[in-house]
Order: sequence, then structure tokens, then C-alpha cells
Amino acid sequence: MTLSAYLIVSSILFGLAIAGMVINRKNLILLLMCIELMLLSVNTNFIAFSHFSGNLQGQLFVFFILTVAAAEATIGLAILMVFFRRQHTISVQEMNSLKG
Amino acid sequence: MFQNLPLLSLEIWLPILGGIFALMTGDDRRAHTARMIALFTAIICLLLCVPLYLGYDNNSAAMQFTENQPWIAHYGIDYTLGVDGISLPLIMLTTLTTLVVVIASWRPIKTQVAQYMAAFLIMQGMMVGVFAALDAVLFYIFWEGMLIPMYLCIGMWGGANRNYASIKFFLYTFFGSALMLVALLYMRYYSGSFSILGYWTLKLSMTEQIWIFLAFLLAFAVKVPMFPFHTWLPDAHTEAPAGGSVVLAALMLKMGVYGFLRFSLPITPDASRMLDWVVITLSLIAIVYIALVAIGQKDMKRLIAYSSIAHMGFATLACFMIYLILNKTGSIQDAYLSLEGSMVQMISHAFSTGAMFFGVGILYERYASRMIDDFGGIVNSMPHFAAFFMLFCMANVGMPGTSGFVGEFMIILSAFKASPWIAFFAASTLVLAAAYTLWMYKRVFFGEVTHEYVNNFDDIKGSETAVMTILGVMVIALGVYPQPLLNMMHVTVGHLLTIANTTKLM
Amino acid sequence: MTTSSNFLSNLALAIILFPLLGCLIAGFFGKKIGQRGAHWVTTLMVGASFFLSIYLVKLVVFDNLTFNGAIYTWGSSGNFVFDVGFLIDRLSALMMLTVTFVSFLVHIYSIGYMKGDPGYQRFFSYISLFTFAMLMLVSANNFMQLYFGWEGVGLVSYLLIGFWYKKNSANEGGLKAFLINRVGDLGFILGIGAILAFFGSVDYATVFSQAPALAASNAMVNIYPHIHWSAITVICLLLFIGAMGKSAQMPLHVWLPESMEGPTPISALIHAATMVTAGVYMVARMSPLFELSPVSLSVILIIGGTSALFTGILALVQNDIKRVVAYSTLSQLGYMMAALGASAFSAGIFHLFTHACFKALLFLAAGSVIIGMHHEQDMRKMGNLRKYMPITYVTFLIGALALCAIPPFAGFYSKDTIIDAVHLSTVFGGTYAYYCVLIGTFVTALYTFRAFFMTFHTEERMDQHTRETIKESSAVVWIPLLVLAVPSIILGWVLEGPMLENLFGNAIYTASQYDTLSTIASDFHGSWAMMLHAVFTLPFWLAIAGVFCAWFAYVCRPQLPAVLAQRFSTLYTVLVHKYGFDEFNNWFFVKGGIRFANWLFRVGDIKILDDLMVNGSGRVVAWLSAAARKLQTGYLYHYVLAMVLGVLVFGVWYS
Amino acid sequence: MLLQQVVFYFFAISLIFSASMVIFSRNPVTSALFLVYSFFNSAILWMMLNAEFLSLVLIFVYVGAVMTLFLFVVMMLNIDTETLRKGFIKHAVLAVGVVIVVLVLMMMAIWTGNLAGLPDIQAPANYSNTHALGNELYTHYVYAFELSAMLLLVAIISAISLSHHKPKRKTQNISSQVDAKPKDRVHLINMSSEKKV
Repeated sequence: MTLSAYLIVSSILFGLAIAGMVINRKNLILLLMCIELMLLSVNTNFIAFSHFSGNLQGQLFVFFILTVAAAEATIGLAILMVFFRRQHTISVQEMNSLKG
Repeated sequence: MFQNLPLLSLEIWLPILGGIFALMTGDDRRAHTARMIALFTAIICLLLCVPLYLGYDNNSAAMQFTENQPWIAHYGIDYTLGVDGISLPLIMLTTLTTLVVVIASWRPIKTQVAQYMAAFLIMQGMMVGVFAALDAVLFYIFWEGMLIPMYLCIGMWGGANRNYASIKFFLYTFFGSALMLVALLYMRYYSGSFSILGYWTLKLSMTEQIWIFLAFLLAFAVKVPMFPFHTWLPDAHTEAPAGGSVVLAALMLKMGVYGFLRFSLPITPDASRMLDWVVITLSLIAIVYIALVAIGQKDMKRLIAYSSIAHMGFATLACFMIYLILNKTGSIQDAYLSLEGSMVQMISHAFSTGAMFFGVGILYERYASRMIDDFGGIVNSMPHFAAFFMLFCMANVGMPGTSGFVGEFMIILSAFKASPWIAFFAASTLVLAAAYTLWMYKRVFFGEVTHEYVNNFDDIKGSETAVMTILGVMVIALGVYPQPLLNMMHVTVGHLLTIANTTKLM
Repeated sequence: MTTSSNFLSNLALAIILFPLLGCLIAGFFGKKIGQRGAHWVTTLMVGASFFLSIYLVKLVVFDNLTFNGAIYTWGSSGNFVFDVGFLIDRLSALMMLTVTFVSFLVHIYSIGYMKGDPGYQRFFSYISLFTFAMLMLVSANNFMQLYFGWEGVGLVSYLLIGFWYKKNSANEGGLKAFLINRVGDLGFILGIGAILAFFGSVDYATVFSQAPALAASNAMVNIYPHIHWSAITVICLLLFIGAMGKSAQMPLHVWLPESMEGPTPISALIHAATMVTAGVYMVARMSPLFELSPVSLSVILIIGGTSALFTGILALVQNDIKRVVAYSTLSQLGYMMAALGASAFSAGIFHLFTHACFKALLFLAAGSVIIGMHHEQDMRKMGNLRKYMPITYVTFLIGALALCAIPPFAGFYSKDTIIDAVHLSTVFGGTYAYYCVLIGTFVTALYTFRAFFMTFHTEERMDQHTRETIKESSAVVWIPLLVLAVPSIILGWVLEGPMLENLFGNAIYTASQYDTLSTIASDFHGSWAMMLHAVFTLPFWLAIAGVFCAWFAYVCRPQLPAVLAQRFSTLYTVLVHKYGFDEFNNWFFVKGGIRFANWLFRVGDIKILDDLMVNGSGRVVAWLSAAARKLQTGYLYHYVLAMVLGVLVFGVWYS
Repeated sequence: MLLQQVVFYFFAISLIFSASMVIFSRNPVTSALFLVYSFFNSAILWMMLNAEFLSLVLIFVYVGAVMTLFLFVVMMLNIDTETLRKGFIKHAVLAVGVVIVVLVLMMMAIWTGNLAGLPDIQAPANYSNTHALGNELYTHYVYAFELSAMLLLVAIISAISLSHHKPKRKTQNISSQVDAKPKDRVHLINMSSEKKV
């Protein structure tokens, strides 16, 4: 397979993730899932480049991205839990206490 | 044995370390431990000044006790310390003042003692750092770092309007020094390192000098504070706790004048010579206008704060009056008096004004008010306190035999050389300072007891007497025999005058 | 330095430091040593100083020793060196003797006068401190130390006027005294600045030796563009402003009557005998400078003459016994100044000495009366006190006669010399001053004997209780009176001759063209002859006329003064209001100053700087951020959308 | 080669399908399950790129732990999905626009990127991806590795501290009971007595 094929797949995946964020913009949990999708596409890109250019740096990077993504997902979900406990909803529409 | 110790580093980091230890004692259950740590640290720092003073060579204009470690070598930033005859007295003043503040806060501060003590210890380290730093970045870090404990000090232990005052204080001073950073970076671009002494020898064109001078002027004028930039000071003083006011008046204001001496005069001598009238005019306005404003104050702390501004006007006036004198006679011998007067004025102001702020703090502790009208006839219930306060009032009005006289006398005398009218406006302080200080004294201390509660005031005792005695002794000692202090700075001042009198234009 | 001059400096040091020691002991350990301890310590110390001063005068005047040198270097800066040092010559030695003499007697007197006062120790500490400061002033060999003493006596005067701090009028009087003195000091310190600028030194010897060269070089001070004044005149005028403040010359005289709020011994010591004469002493000490500036001599002469006459007139309408004496002090200070202006420096100092004795006597006698009257000072409530207080009566009479320049009392010699000197003076304003001092003799006699008659003669006007308890004061009070009465009688007779000859030696310099005293000296044939000659002079008869008028108006026709006051009501009002100086100062400087200060604070600091500039810039930021915060909806998805769009724009831009 | 292409296209299409189901599905549980499925698919793709270790990590760690967490949270929280989906169509237009721009940009990058020259290198038979990664990770990237470990630790602690409830105890508050005064308990009020009409 060529590099382009992988890249095309991952960019479609990325586009879908963005679309998902725009469509499901009120559902916090789906937003988190879309972020996971984005990371997946990015990771695929990294691995493809790593493979085709014959070095390991890309994979190492993915390793660290996975670590960070795991941490981010955990904390994101924890925040979500706290938020739900307080507001009894996960609608992003209710999250406007940041408004200046 | 002391020659091998990095004394200046110790003077900087020991109090900061002490502050951290004090913080570690946590809440008020271990307040006494925090107090003891603070006292112990402050005493050690003061004792460290002894080898500093004894080891200092009065006959050398070079920086002494220098320490030099590469820090961020890539950008030419070094950890460089050193003192000369201008910074050494100020460092000694800093350590003494902190000790006095620690003693004075022994009883009045009852909540968050550890944090309070830590703030002052850390502030002490930072301030010594400002006076000892010979690297511009190091200087800048200490310069700004000092604001944080002070900000916390006003914001946490302050009076009713403390939020406004602390934010005003912080923003004002921070805003002032931003441009200074630009100037420092600009000069780094040409000199290749951040060494302040390197800046002194840097050749600069007139345009560059003027811009750099203006940037410094803004930074230091806010800090001093000079006339149109002074309104943060009365607010900050009014709201700060007594210790905070003392440090603010005794030390922080000195930073501005120190900046003029360390940066403006030697780095931009030609611009200083050209624009000396700006500073002189503003200083004279400070002396006359601010003194008049002080007369009308109803709040004691505000009144003393205004008197502080007027007194610092003397110091800045003297810094730049040297150019008028040099233009007239061309001999730097005539300008010594002015510049040394400025230094003495700074040190003496620290004692007299600091002591007056303590005095108001003592009254505030007895009856939570700073208003003149809330007191009256205090001499009836607190005779010893009244006697001490009279001494400091007299120092404030420049009575011979007290420290306040020395600086004023030297500056007014040299002012006549510059111009009789400058001397006249400067000397108007004799009348105006006496008017506001003694009128306040009369309303607060003399007369019949006007409020019932005044009768119940206890006279000063214990730590309060100790503080007043220390400051009183300093005030008298400096007034009766200022020569040791002057000896310390002769050579340095001469060196500085030579640099300030040498053009930098190519 | 030879051993003898070394000894002289140690002697002077001892004289000066003894009172300081007494002050410190009484001040710091007042509670421990108690009232008796306090007065013993201070009186002994000052007494020691007094006796040492006698010895010093013996050494200086009879053995012709002098000392001029530094004790220690106070400070130095560049080429300028400020020393603390002594100049012990005939002038300063005699001044030290006068100061310690009066101070010693006042110490003794105060033991009786201040009895039972809660601030007893404080009082003794203060007057010892005053003695110290005054001695520092007198013995200085440079302007810095002169200024130290100058301000030091001002401080103690402030503290002592406000000694009874519960009395509001006392506090205000003290404040007023201090501030007006400070106005004078402003001129004085500028004068010192000018001296340093032109001579490069503040040492008397250096300054005096260079002064003729400076006068000859025509150095100028640029007062205003294109307006130049001679440097020596500027220096002298500025110094004289200082003297005007301290010696209460018009128009800076207003503080002295107010200073009578202090205890009476203080009025005697500070506000009659010593401190207020510091200005006279200073001008005499600076005679080598003043002699070079005819303009300043004129100014001194005119101001001195004016003060001598017009403040004397004010004493005519005062009813407070102390105030009468206070105004007479003002008037006598005017005489001294006029003498200085006429270049009769020795005569001025001579009058200073005699005045110190008889005015201290008058004040202490008045104090004795006040003790007797249970601290009542209004003469309208006295009368016929000679019956109750014979010693006070006699001593007051001696003082009054001395004051009125009736021969052979001390005042006659000194005042007569002054009047002659002013008459002979050739500088501008001499004639005016002569008439002032001449009429002044009449006025002096009139008010002095008015007070004398109202107090000691006429019918008894006190209330019943006072009348029953009134009695002669105790011995500690009347012994000093007697001691002071002696020099008040003989001092003039003794000193007139030496004074005209060469009492002060080189300490005083008189330029030959102004030397009025040498003319008088050539006509002088001994004190007896001068006394006998008095009956042929105008001042004598004027004084007699004054005494007679006082007797006529207050003893023979007691209703006359009221009639006169009604007839000349405008004049009377002007006098009662003291020519309106107080009203003007109050209205212009005090009220106006405070109003101006408040206005500056309200408009300058609060409105313009704080509101407009500081908080104004804050408001601008707040307004801008209020506009900008509409962008912050607080909805997460808006931010996400903005981020996504931002990424897209970024991508499109760089693609 | 052909087999590889078949495998690639199958799983690529499957990946895109599952990803679109993630965003279009009405039920969050379905979404989460489809997300799991798309992780599986991409794991296969990664496997084809000789990244065996990472693809297995993706399955074990992501699917095994993170996605389970997701599912857990989704099920635990009783979410009213219907209100959350309002305005779906309205935003779809915007979404399509955004997606088109993104795709165009990426395609442009891919076509103009001159990527054809890179060969598809197949690893030698004894090549161990895990071994190679480990070699790098524990030598050159050891600090970064330690840091990521720290990061995970911090994440664990913060997650626990965020979601940890303090248990509500039902013990008596002695001091407040002692402090209580009669007048706090009973509030007597005066009322005017009613009058008969």
C-alpha cells in the first residue's frame, strides 16, 4: 500500500471527527469521543509516516500521545462526573459560568 | 574567617530560607515558633552585616564582596553580586529594618503569623538582592519579586480598603518597571551581556540615551514616588499593616533613588544632564505641593505618607542637582555634598518615617483608627510614647541633632550652589514640614483627653519600647555623628560623579 | 595646640556638657530620683557650669587666652568639612557667663515656682537642655553648629511654651513660635547655603578672612534673569531673616507674646534673657560680614528701630502683666538690633547683657507676683501689692528703673549708648531709627510704670480669698530676685568703660567709616561723668516724662485711660488688635493655608491625579474589556468552533 | 500484495463506517461501542504498518481500559440524549462545510506532498517492533518516558480526588446540640386573637 492511502484514510477520519464535534456539540461525552477519534487519525498519520520513512520516532511519539490521551480521557471523564453530580446534566449549553 | 563566606548570597538567601521555614510551621498553633524563626533569621542577617561592614574597604571604588557564577550563560545572564558605598548602607538598613519589623510585629499580628513573618523575611532577601545585584536580569527579578510579598502583605493584613490599595500598588509599580525591562534588554543587545557595570561603559547616542533615560525615569519615578505618580503611596500606606508601611517607607521607596544612582546617572549621563530639569522640577513640586497637601490630611498614616513623598523629593532633587552644580563649577568636588546628602536623606528618612509609622501602628492597636480626630491628649496616658514620637517628629522636621537634619542640611546647602531659588523651594520644607508634623502632633498628643477611651491606653512596653529605642538611637546617632556613614560612601560617590560627568557620546 | 588652649577647650566642653548631663539624668531617671533629685542634679550641674564660666571669663578676658578649633569632624563631603568645634573668645565667653548665670538663677527660682507641678522633672530636664543648646549656639566656631544650637533652643522653647500641654492656648502658642521661628530659619539656612557656595566653608575664621575679598570682587547672586544682587548683601540679609525670627523683630515678632503661655521662669530665661537675644548675638558675631554690606546695615537699623517703637506702644494696652513685659522685651530687642544696624555691635551686646539681667529680674518678679496671686496674671485684678510682697516690690522697681534707663541703673548706660550710636549712624534710615528709639524711651517708661503702678500701687482689686492668702514668696524665689537686682543696678556702671574701650577684643569687627562707638568713646569720661551728664540729655527727660505720665494716669486720675481709649477709639482698636498682624496671619497663612492645602488635595490629588489619570485609565481598560467580553459567551462549543475555524483559516492561509 | 490491499480496503472502509456511526448514532452507548470497533479497525491498519506493539497497546489499553471507562460513565450517568440532539440537521450543514474544507486541504497536501517516492519497506523476518521500541524508549527517551509515567500518576490521583465523594457521616454534632437554646427551638409569636364577625 502507498503512504497516500493511509493518509487519506486518516484525513477522512479526522474530518469525520470534526464533523462529529460540530454536530454533537452539546453532548460532552460525544465531544470526548470525537477527540479520541481525532487522536486516532493523528496517530495513524504518525505511524504511517514512521513506517514509510523507516525510523521509529513516529511510533515513539504515538506512544506518548497514547499516554497523554489516556490521562486526558480519565481526567475529562472525572470532570464530567463532577459536573453531572452538580448540574444533573452534561449539556454543554449549561456550562457557561466562564462567561465574562 | 568571614572572608571566604559568600556574605552577600547569605544575606539574600538566608532570609528567604528562613521565610520558607517560617511558612512550614503552618497555622497559628505554632505561631511562636514562626516568630522565633523570624527573629533568629533577622538577627543572624544583622550580624552578618558586621563582617560586611568591617571587611568593606572605604578607599576603593570597585565593587566589593563580588560573587560571580554563570547562570544562563547562553543569554549572558550571570549571578553577579557586589556592593559599593551606595548599596552597602542600604543593605545594612534593610537588615536592621527587617529585624525591627519582626520585633514590632511580635504582639500586634495574631493571625497568620507564620505567613506574615515569612512575607517580610522573603522581602528582605529580595531587597538585599536588588541592592547587591550587578546583573540586570538578576536585578529585575529581585525588583519585581519584591512586589509579591508586599502585595500579599497589604492584601491580607491590610485595612478596610485593602483590595483597592494592594491592586493599585501592584499595577502601578509593575507598570512602571515594564519599560525598564525594555531598556535593559535594548542595552543587552549592544553590550552582549547583562552586566550592569558593562552598561556603564556602553557608548550610547543621544537619542538612545534619552529613550533609555525616560524608561528608567518612569520606573524609578513610580517607585520613589515622584510627583504625578505618587497617588499609590498614600493608599498603600494607609491600608498596609504597620510593618508593611515601615518596609514600604523605609526600604521600597529607596529603590527608586537607588535606581537613579545605579542606572540613570552612570548609564545615561548626557540625557540626565539634558533632562535634569524634569526631575528637578518634579522634585520641587513634590517638596512644596505634597507638603501642602499633607497639611490638610485627616488620616495620620496618609499624612506621614505624604511627608514621605516630600522627603523623597529631596533625595531625587539632590541626585540631579549635581548637573546644575557641575555645569556651574565644573569640579566634581562641589557636587559631592548634593549626592551624599541624597544618600543620607534616604537612610535618615527610613528611620524617622519608619518610626512614625510604627507609632501610628501602636495607636491603631490601641484603638482601631488612624484618624487624627479620634485621638487627642494621648500624652496624658502614654507619656513615654509621646516622648519618642516627639523625637521622630523632630527628625521628620529636620531638627539638628537628629538624622533628618543631616540630609536636608547637605541638600539645601548644595542647592544654593545650583540656584538660590531651588534652595528656597527646598528650604520651604523647614516651615511646611514643621507645620504638618507638629500640627498633627498637637492634635493627637497634646491637649485635654478628648475621648474617654484614650484614658485607658497603656503606655508602650516590651517590644514596642525596644523598637522605639532602636530607632531612636539610630536617629540620634546619625544626627550627632554622620561621619562614619559618609566615610563609607565618599570614594564611591566620587567614582559615580566622575562617570556621571563624563560624556558617553561618541 | 598649646596646653593652655587645650585646657580652654576642655573647660568649654565641660561647661557645655554639664547641663546636658543634668538634662539626661533628670529626663531619663526622673521617676527614680524624684522631684528633689531632679532639681538638685540639674541645678548643681548648671551651677558648676556657671562657676566654670566665671573661671573661663577670667582666662579669656584677663589672661587673653582664646581657642578656636574642632572637637570632632561631624561630617565631610568633597571639599567641605563640617566640624563640631568651639570658638572661645571674649564675646562667646561673656555670653556663656550670661547664659549660665541667668540659667542658674532660673533653676533655683523654678524650685519654688514649679513646686507641685506634675511635670516637675520634665521641666528641669528641659531647661537644662535649653542651657546646653544655648551654650552650643554661643560657643560655635562654625555655622553648622550655630544652626544646631539655633534650632535646639527653638525646639526647647517650643516644648516649654507648650509645657502645660493640657492648655490649648499653650500648645498653639508653642506651635506658632516654632513655625515663625522656622520662617526665620528658612532665611538663615539659605544664608548658610550662600556662605558655603561663596566661601566653600562654614568655618567662621575662613569665612571672615575671605569676606573682604568677596566684597571687593563684586560677586553677584542671580536672583532673577537680569537681576543681580551683591553676594555679601544677599548673605547678610538672609542671615538677618534668621535673626529676625529668633529675636522676634517685626514682622516676625508675633510669636513672642504668645510664648508667655509657658511657665514664667521660661519666659525669663528663654524669652527674655537668652534665646531671643541669639539673633543679636549672631549678627554681632557676623559683624565682619555685616560691616561689608551697608544695605543690610540699613535694613537692620530700620527694622530694629521700628520694632523698638511700635512693639513698645503695644505694651501700653496690655493687661496681662507677663505680656507687658513680653512686649517690652520685643521693644528692647529692637533697641539691640538698632545698635547693630548702627554698627555699635559692642553696645548691642552690652545692652543684651544688661537686658538679660533686668528683664530676667522683671520676669521673675512678675512670676513672684503671679505665685502670690495664685496664677492670676491680669493686672486689673491686682493693686497695692507692695503691702504684701515687699521684696518683690523693691526688686521689680529696680528692674523697672533699669528698663526705663534711669541713671544709674544698668539699662541707662547701655540704652543711652545705643541712642547716641544710632544718632551718629550715617547709613540710610539712621535718622528715622533715631526718632524711633528716642520716642521709645518715653513709651518704655510709660508702659513699665503703668504696669508697676497697676500692680503694686492703687487700690486693691483682687477678690477676698486672694487677698487673705496673699504673701511674699518663699526664699528660693526671692533670692534669685535679689541676686539679679545687683547686676541690674551696677552692671552698666561697671562695664560701660570697658565696653567702649575694647571689651570684646577681636571678636567684633567695625569698619572705620561706620565706627560710631569710637566717637562716643572719645566723649566718654568715666561712668560718673556720663551719669551726671544724663540730666542734660533728651532721653533722660523723656523717660522721666514717661514715668510721670504713668503716675498721673494710673495713680492720680485712674479714670483717664478709659476716657482716652474712648476718645481715640480707632487708635485704641488698632493697638488692641496689635496692628492686625495676628488677624492677618490667621486669615492668610493659617486659614488660607489650610484651605489652599485642602483645595490642592481635593482637586490636585483626588480629582485630577487619582480620578482622572489613575482610575481613569483603569476605567478605560474596564470599558474596553467590557466590550471585549461580549466575545466570551462561555459556551464551550463556541470556543471549539472558533478553534476549528482558526485551524482552518491557518491551513488555508499557508496552503 | 493483493491480499494486503483487500485487507487494507476492508478495514479502512470499516473504520470510516464505524467512525461515522460514532457521530451519527442516537444512543451514546452505541457510539461508544462503535468507537471501540473503530479502534479495532485502526489497530489492524497499524499492524499492517509493522507497528505491532502500538496496535496491541491500542487494543489493550484503549479498548480495555479507557473505552470501558467511557462506557461505564455513559451508563452510570442517566443522560437525556434526546434534548442533546436538538438542532442536529441545522448543524449538519455547517459540519459538511467544515469537513469539505478540511478534506480539500488535506488532499491538497497529500497530492502536492510528493509522497510517492517513499517505498513500502517490509521489515526483516527477525524484526521485533517491541524490541526496537523498547531500545529507543529506555535509552534516548528515558526522561520523556519517566515524565509520562509521572503524568499518568498525576492523572490517577487527580481523577480520584475529583470524583471521590466524602462519605456523609451521620454522627451527632455534640457542640451544636449543647449550644442549642430553648428559644432557638421554639419560636413564640404573638397574634391578635380573631374576632367573631
